[in-house]
Amino acid sequence: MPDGALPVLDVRDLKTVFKTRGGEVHAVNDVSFELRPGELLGVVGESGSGKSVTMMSLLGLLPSPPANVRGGQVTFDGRDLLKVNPDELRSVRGAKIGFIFQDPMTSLNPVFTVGNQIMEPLRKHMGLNKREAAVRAQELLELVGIPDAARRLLDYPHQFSGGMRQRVMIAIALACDPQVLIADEPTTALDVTIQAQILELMKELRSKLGMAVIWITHDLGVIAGIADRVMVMYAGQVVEHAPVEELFQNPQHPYTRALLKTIPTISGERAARLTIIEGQPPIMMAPPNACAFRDRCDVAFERCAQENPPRYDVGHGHDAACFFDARTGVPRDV
Amino acid sequence: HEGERGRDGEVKIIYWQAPSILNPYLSGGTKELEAASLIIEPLARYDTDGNLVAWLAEEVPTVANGGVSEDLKTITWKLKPGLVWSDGTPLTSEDVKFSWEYCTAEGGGCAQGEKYLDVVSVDTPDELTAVVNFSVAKPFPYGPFVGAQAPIIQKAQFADCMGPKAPECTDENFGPIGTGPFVVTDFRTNDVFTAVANENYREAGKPAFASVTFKGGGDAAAAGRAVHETGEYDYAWNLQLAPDVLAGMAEAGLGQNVAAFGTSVERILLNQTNVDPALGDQRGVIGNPHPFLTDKSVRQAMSMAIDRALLTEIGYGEFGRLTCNVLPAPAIFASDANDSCLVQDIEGAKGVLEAAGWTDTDGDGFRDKDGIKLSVLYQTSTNAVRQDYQALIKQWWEEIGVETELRNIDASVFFGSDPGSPDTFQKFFADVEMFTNNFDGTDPEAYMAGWTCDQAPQPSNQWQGNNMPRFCSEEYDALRAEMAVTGDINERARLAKAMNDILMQEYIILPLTHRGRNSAHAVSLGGVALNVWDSELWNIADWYRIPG
Amino acid sequence: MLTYTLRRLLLSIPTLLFIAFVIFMLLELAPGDPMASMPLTIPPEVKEKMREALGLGRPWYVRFPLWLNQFFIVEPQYWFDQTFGTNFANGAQRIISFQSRSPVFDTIAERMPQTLWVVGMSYVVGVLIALPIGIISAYKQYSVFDQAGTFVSMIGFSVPPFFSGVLLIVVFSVQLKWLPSIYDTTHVVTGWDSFVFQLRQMVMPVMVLALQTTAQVSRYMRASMLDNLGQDYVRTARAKGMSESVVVMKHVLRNSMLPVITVIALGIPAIFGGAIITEQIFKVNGLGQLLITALQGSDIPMVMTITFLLAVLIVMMNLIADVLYGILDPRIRYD
Amino acid sequence: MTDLTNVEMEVVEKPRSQWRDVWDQFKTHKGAVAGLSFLIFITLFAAVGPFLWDVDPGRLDIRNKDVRPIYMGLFDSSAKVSWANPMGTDNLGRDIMANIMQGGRISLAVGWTAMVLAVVLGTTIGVLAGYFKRLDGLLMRFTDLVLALPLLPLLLVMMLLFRDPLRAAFGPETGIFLLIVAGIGITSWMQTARIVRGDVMALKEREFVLAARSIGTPARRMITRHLLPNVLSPIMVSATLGLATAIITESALSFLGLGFPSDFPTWGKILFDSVDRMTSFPERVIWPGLAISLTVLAVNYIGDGLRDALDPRIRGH
Amino acid sequence: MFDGPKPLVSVKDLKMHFPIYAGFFRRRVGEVKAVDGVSFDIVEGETLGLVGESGCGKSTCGRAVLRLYDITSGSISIDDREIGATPQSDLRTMRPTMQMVFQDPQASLNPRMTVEAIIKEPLDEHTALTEAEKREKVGELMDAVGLNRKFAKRYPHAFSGGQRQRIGIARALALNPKFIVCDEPIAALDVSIQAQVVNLLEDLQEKFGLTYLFISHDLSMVRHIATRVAVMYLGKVVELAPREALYRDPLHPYTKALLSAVPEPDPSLATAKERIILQGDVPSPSNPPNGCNFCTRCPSVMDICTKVEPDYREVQPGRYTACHLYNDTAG
Ligand SMILES: Nc1ncnc2c1ncn2[C@@H]1O[C@H](COP(=O)(O)OP(=O)(O)OP(=O)(O)O)[C@@H](O)[C@H]1O
Ligand SMILES: Nc1ncnc2c1ncn2[C@@H]1O[C@H](COP(=O)(O)OP(=O)(O)OP(=O)(O)O)[C@@H](O)[C@H]1O
Ligand SMILES: [Mg+2]
Ligand SMILES: [Mg+2]
Repeated sequence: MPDGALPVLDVRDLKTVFKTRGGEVHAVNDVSFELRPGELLGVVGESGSGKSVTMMSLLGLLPSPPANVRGGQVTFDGRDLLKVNPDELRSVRGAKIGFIFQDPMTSLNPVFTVGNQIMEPLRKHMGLNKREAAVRAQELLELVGIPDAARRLLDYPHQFSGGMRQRVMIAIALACDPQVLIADEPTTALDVTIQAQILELMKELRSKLGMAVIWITHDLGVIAGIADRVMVMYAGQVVEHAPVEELFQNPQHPYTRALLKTIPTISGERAARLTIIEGQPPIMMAPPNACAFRDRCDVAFERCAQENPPRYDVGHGHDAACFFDARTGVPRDV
Repeated sequence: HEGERGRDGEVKIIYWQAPSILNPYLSGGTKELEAASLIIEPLARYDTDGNLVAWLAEEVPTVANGGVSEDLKTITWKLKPGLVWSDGTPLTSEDVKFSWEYCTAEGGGCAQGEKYLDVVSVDTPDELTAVVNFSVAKPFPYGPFVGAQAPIIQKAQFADCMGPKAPECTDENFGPIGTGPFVVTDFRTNDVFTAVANENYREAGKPAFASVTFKGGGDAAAAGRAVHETGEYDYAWNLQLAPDVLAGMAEAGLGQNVAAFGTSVERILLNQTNVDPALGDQRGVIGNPHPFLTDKSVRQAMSMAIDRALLTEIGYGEFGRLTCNVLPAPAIFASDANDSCLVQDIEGAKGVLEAAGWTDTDGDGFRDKDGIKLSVLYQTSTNAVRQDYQALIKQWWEEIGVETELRNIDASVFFGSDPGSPDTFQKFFADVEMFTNNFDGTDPEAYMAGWTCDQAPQPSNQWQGNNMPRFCSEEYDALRAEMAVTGDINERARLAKAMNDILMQEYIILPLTHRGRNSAHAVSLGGVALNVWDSELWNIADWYRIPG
Repeated sequence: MLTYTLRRLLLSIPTLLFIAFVIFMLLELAPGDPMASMPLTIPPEVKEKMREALGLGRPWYVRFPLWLNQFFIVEPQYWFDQTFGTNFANGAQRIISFQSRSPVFDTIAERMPQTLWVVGMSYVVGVLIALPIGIISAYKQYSVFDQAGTFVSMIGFSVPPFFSGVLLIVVFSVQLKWLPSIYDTTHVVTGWDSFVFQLRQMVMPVMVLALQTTAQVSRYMRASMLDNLGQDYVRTARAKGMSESVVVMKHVLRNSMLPVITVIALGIPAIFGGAIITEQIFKVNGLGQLLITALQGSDIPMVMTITFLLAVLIVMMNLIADVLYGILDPRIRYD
Repeated sequence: MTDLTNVEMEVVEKPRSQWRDVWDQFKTHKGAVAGLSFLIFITLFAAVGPFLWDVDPGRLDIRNKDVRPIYMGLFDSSAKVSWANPMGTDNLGRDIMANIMQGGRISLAVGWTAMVLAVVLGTTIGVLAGYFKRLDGLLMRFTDLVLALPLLPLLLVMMLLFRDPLRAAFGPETGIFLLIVAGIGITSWMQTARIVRGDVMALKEREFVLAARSIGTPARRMITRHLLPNVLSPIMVSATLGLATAIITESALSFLGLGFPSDFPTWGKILFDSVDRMTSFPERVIWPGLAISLTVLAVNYIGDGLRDALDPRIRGH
Repeated sequence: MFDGPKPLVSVKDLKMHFPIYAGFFRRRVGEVKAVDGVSFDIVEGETLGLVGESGCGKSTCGRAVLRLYDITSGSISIDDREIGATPQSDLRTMRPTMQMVFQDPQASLNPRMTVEAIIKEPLDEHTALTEAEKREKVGELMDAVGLNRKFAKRYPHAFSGGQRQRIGIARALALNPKFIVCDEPIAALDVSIQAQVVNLLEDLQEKFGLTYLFISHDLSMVRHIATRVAVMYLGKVVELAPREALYRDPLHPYTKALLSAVPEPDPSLATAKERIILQGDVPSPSNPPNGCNFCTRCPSVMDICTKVEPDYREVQPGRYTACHLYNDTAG
């Protein structure tokens, strides 16, 4: 792992709120992380924990209103993406940072051909003419493993199966050789056999193209197979962050631990009964001034209700936002 | 206003009802007659005073000048020599004869058939002479070939369009060749037509205008606006608008209103038969008398309650005159025996009803007697002025204790004679109805004949006939019979007046307003002489542009 | 797609025949009389003769097949004869108007230019104004523009043309004398000046009619845009770095137009028949005025033919809307 | 925790009725509230107004004709104004205020009834066509047919066939009212039917309909319970447009001479009758014109507000 | 075939073909063979897992078994009643015995009905209880599925996914069914919630003696809940076996690939595991390949596979599969 290298993307204290009728939803609260060249950062967390919002905030993709990026900085290429003008931001989107969305069924425009949609960023960012763009689009489709690419360029999204559509999305994201690829649950909507195909493809492409990837999912199995480092989010905050083996072997945050326990495995022991995390995720209507997980936590104590825990470094590039030290089994003092 | 033909450029005429055809024999509508009068002409026509003037004929034949035979059975017309059609061919008595043949041909559906009634033959002793033979003595022999309704059409053009083939001759019907001042260049049915000056027109230097645009459609207000306020048009026909509206338009100063009075009378008819729907197919049949309108005092009271002066002022202003006759003109036919109607007398009306025993016994505000309530259904066609009349009259009648329900019916239904429709003015399935009627030309015989008993629309005659009130009076019928055989004009006038007085004094017909025809022309248009006895455009050849 | 279209075409034949029958019976029952516009001075016997000459006496089961024959066989033959100089029609009786005694189709053809110029143009103008209003209203939802758009379009929708038309005339023709109040149907465009005149005489009727179209279409456009602006593919386009104009005008617009095109297509028959009042006010004398004068004159062949043509237009537009939808939306397959 | 709170906890959470929620949501829509206020005002004006302003709208007072509205007195001292006729009088001296009130009664009644008729017809046909595949073709052809029917001859025929029986049964006013309402209603349901049909077809594929089928819900309740509530919002849109169209169609009928008898003022007819004198008496077109436009606008906003308020997803908690 | 207790549900050669209409006169030109000859039994009290890729016909199968569709052919008997050909109207009386829990808890709840109304609907349809009794029963059901009774008047949108699925389950339970088809009841839920629902289903099964047909594409979850598992591919069951046997030793190549594709939430295992990556996509059910349906993607395809359709046979006691690989050994 190129640990010492300068991060390509450095996110500090990102804060995003949504203004809704019922009040402000604090969807992302002081999220910080960095992405190093060539690595794959996995982001896990349950639904609504702010994974997608975090990533979309980086590129200003949230509809505003209601979204409002309140603060923080996102350093990419020496610039703060939150401050650059819209045109500059657009020259980053799609060109230097590629984005793959969760639902391949709806993320492609149904009325344009697949080729057209792949060629769009090529023509805009790389200044290719129609012919060159078409050639490159065909290469891209071949790259993501779609047979008969030249002909399929002329097809419409609905003529593709779900897995193929997701490959098209990947091709679009890769079109301009981005330095960073953000994949927001790219396989959640797919079958396991297709998911396996995509994961395989991703591994291959990464070794070929060498870009840095952020991979959002809530499937720990996927993370285990693909990520270098993992970031666990809960209620708009990063609660734990560690290299992948470290996280699975040595989970620090009670949420991570619970999560690892709830999922049944296909090869391990079959539990008589699944462990569950009681309760519901919190509604993030106020900025956190206490641990968001405390109501569902089995080790919570008074302090958890009074302060929001910072991210404590536990060594090995591992940190966790919990007042309770899992290794020692006692609350931290400081 | 002398000079060469066509010197004044274009004249623009707007009729808010568009002509659908230029053959008056196939459509009796005023708009068609008047449009056609630019193109085709009769042998004689009426002037602005209702006098006959020779047109294509040398002179008007009379008994005095020997043109009409002593037995009143033949009339001999002499054409002006040298007349040519607009295509340059000469006009002959053959064309005159043909016009008669055309209109009376079987299956042609000629709208002017009545003009040629009783004509047995037309002889053409020479090129310029046409002799019309009648089967009966005609005290008034000026039906055929006289007036805008019975012009001369060209035999050469229409020879193949006789009878059932008449409707198929679209080109001919849309562009008849004529002797008139203009020649059609483009005719668009129900929309517009354009015509240019007839190079072969008989009078040198006429018409002054080189072309005419005759536009149709819209409504009277828009037509008035186009002449008075925007100046886009030179002449607007028949502006049936409320007087204050017209006056308002005239303030703009571009146009000027002209009016003339003919025989049109807005009248109310009082039904003498019972039209209760419960009667089924016996509705409106003579023999089922109306429950209360057969009572003369009720009819009289209803007449007395009406303020004709106010109605006329509101509805027609200076374009309406007061009248107490259904036959108001020409002057020699106008009776003065009924002038008491001119003043409204609400109290008097109440008194008449009171005296006849019509009192409000149940306190609902309306009079009744023997369980019969004075409650009338008052129908007319849909038209703004008529609805104002209805509103006013309703108010007065209700004041004297006659309940009034108003109904207005679309003109195409009301004036139609579809035997299947209950809403026609002839069926008269209402107690009271109102409309305007008049008669053509100057002779009232046919008009007055409309109120004889046998003219009552009945199921037996498929509801045809003009005696809508179903009025039956032996005295009246006798007068009518006498008139049919009377030739002397003064005697005829006496008879007509007597018949008029019966209708008035029986209060079968309540005349409301003697309506004038009012049109408007641009102040820059000279030579206009509004004529209600014939086509309004009768003298368009004399029109000219006033420079300035 | 082709077979779908053909199948729908075939199916529309019985529908149209049935519609024709219903219209015919409706007119048969309607109380109008073609003689009603004749002066009262024409005596009843003469009117009766005229009525006979029009063929009015015959029962409906004779006249309906006759009309069908004339409409579907004789008229196309005439049309064919005229174009190719053949003689299939062989003098057969065409559909003749009661009022003008001329072939109904000739009159209709005569009315087409002004109908297309004014009514057609107003629709085009109305739609062209409506689309940007709808787009901007949706893109800037709840902005002042959006609110004002709603307000103005509802007012426009609710003002009857007999009022707005006269108001325009009073202002622009009477007071300002800028524009003619009466449409000249004989005007032919030959050069620049006559073109300008044509424009001037079209402005007011077109505006009055366009107001109604704009009001409705912009509402649909707004709703459709709003639906699509929230879709995932919009986010994808933004993530590709596309500019806002491309995102809105290419990606969103194309999708939003799909349902709106249907609305637009289905609105066409309504506007042809529904321009009656406006045509009357400005004396455009197009199809609407033809229909209303025919109705008032109980010109049954004319009314029958025009309403039936409108019915054909309605059925065809339905079909076209569906087919168009299928063509424009790659997801839809009709086979 | 005490027992008491426990007991309270058990009570079903229902301190507020559903309609309270709807109302609360509705209140947040400013346009809707303004619209509702105006609609209430204009309805009261038309319904209750005649009791307070006790002038017979049909009474002619020729001496007091062409009275200008009262505000004219402010900037034109020579104007003929009178407190007895605050909105002025027409060319026959009828009080305009009384006429607008009476006209409002009729116009609103025509608008609402025709709209309800059209919506009921449209919804019924739309739901039937959308739900029962067998009926679809037939009903949609029928819709095409009605779309193709010309309104004018239809009304003429209806007048011919039904006027006398209706007049006999309901009296002249109600009779013609029913005819016109039926005429407008019968010729304006087609759009609603199409939209509803489309939505029902889409809803039919939704899982909750399948869920209802798995329970054994019969077609009738499937429609009333599951489909209708979910097509409420397009119906609402049609309804608001329908009300406007009905009021306007009625005025167009007056233009064509097929409307109410002349002594029956409606907004459309007052407007139409006043157009000729628009320049000299602008108020005569402004009053009815404003009444129509503002009513249409009000109903439109109410429709927007109701649509939001009736949707539990938007209403939230 | 079965030595154990009598099956509660018995499906024989079930076919559900959706017609495709095309051409000039909307003729039926073909059909989507969504379910094409499926047979299985479910014993009272057991859970049969049904797994397979998206679009292979799992939901259709589940719905067809409950006769939510009018099936093309085959026989279905539930609780000793043959319902394969019964008309819909007569099925009404059978509905209480068989119920369904749907995949998408959001979509399967009418957004305009309150929770109480949703759960009460089956009671309205099939019982003659008074309003108060019904309300009480709804309360009990809400307790049973772990929903707070307080929320009875709320609308579905006000609940989280897991809670919504509980509403769906409560509705299914309302009529005391014997047999419930769970059509991917957890697919739309969050991982942390999935376990709650699965545990609930298990509890209810224990409490009420329910029988489940549990449809899912989550193999790990099926492993947890099912007693026997059927694997579907393109409208057909390719393998059916008791849970342990299937996961330990899958027979059919498709089952093998499927199991190997499941990601392991353990990085050490994940890298060690040998994956079988299938090539290509599932063929269209309207135009399945000749021979074995899986022949287009099968890693161990043989000549015969593209020509002859393999029989669905019991190859080991209690284990059924349809694959030519096992024809020799067994036959
Ligand atoms: N447009 C919006 N308006 C209000 N709140 C929003 C909006 N979009 C997202 N949120 C809130 O932001 C929070 C984070 O959402 P986000 O989509 O990032 O979650 P996620 O972790 O990506 O979940 P999932 O796994 O379901 O995709 C959620 O609580 C959501 O309710
Ligand atoms: N009503 C229908 N009409 C036509 N085809 C249908 C219909 N319902 C389903 N199908 C088709 O039947 C096949 C099987 O669908 P089904 O929904 O049963 O799959 P599934 O295995 O449940 O998939 P998923 O995991 O995505 O729910 C699919 O190809 C689908 O397109
Ligand atoms: Mg997300
Ligand atoms: Mg499914």
